[in-house]
Amino acid sequence: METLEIIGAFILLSGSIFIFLGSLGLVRMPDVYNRIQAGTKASTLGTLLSLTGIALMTPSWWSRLLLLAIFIIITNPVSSHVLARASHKAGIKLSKRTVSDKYKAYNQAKEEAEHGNES
Amino acid sequence: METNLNIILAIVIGVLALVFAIIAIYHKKLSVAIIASGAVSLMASILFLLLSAPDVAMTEAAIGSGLSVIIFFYALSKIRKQHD
Amino acid sequence: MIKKLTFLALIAGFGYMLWTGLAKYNAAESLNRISSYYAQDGLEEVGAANLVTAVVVTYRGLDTLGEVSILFLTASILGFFLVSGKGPKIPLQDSSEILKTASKLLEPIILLFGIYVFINGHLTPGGGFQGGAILASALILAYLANPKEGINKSIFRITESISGVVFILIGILGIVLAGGFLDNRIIPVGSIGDLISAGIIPIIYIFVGMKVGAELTSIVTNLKHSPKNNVE
Amino acid sequence: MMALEHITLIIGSSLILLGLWGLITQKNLIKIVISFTLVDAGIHILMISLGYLKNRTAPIVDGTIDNAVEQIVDPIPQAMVLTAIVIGLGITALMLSFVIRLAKDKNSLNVSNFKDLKW
Repeated sequence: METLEIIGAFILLSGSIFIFLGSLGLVRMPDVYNRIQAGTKASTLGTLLSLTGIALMTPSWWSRLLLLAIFIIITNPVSSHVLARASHKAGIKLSKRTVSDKYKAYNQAKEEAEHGNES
Repeated sequence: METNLNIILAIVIGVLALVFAIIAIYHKKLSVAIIASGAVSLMASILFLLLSAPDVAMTEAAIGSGLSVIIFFYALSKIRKQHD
Repeated sequence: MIKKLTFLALIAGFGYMLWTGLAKYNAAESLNRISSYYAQDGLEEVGAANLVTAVVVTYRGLDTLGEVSILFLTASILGFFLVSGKGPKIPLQDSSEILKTASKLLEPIILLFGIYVFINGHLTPGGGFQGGAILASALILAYLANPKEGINKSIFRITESISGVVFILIGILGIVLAGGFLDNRIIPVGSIGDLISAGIIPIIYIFVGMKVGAELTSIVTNLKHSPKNNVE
Repeated sequence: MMALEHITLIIGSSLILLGLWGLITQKNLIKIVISFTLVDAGIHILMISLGYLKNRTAPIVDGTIDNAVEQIVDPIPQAMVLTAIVIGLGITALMLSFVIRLAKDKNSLNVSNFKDLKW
């Protein structure tokens, strides 16, 4: 019992470190897309680690925590995808150090293909 | 359940709520102001949880910071479409 | 500048009034008479483990009725105000494949959670209003994932009217069979803590949840700028 | 040492004052509606903290509570705030619909431009 609690506390601590790094990335990153990536990736891992830690500390809660984890795994990537897509469609510029923009190239190729079909 | 930790948490959350309220009033971009007002509601729901009112906290989190932000954004997009 | 100073003086005066009211505030040591009645005898009378639910649905049931009718009025005024004008036609963009698939996966879960929240309203935190808000958010997600399909508004109208009528009918049934309007002892009050207990409260909360969900969804769908739904 | 309810009373009343300040000084109609929601949140916090009693649990009676009168906080303000939140959403939506109509008629969001009743 004691060792489980200690292990759980350490996992909880590492999860909170990841969440802190994610929020640091929100401040430090140059443009919207990098910020979305930092905020989503780090905070998903951090949240999952904290849920695992809580499950080790109080084992009777594991079923609810599992439901929470599944919900976070589904919703977090989808919401960040929607955010990134919407901001790209709204025309928010990428930072100057970006080297490639595949979504723009994909959209252009799609448009050209449609025009080719019409003519 | 009242411990020193709860009081410190209440102070931090309350100061955050006031900062978000100032942002909501004074920020020039309307979208940022709307999101800040949603954040005020979220902080208020945490305060309700500390004050042992879980029912109210659920309602505030679902309605104050969820649906009302959606309503604000719909209204904003409608107004912007009219202006163009 | 003088204007701002006047405003500042006004706000400061109001703040001083608040301060004089609250500076010497001391929390009471025990509950007042009404609350202690609710906490002591209310448990046996109503049989709901969640006392907030007991107050909202039974002791202050008339307030809830008024609140639900205010929401209904708001929804209808919104529809009256916004649908009449012809908005400019905006081409709607299709949402991405990922969002569509994920929304198909998520909608049943969110709907189920909303239903859980308002069926268990007399046992755990939650109830008709929270559950209705969760249902509304699931329906809005469905709209956001498929913006071109639009939402059939008549379903919400019918759900809303039927739930409202059933709510009032249950209240009148309380006058006939039990002590008064919205009395919950129409069916026997079970033991505290069971799912089927607290008399009629779970049934009332189911209808309140459906009504609130339909109303909130119709408020939001009236505010959106879809030209297709304005025709209907 | 201050008690929890004093802190939340201060926070709630300062939210009310901030919201009133915004209501008076801001010119943008949507900003005025936002200030109104701030006042709303402040009033909710104020009411809940008036019903709070020290060292007591939420008003939900399960097996662990034997003498409810001695152990729960006041349920009546919570029920009142529960209704107030939902009505607040309805009123916000109503005000936003008025704002939309006003913006349609005058093509502006500035309060100073609406002087039909000014003489």
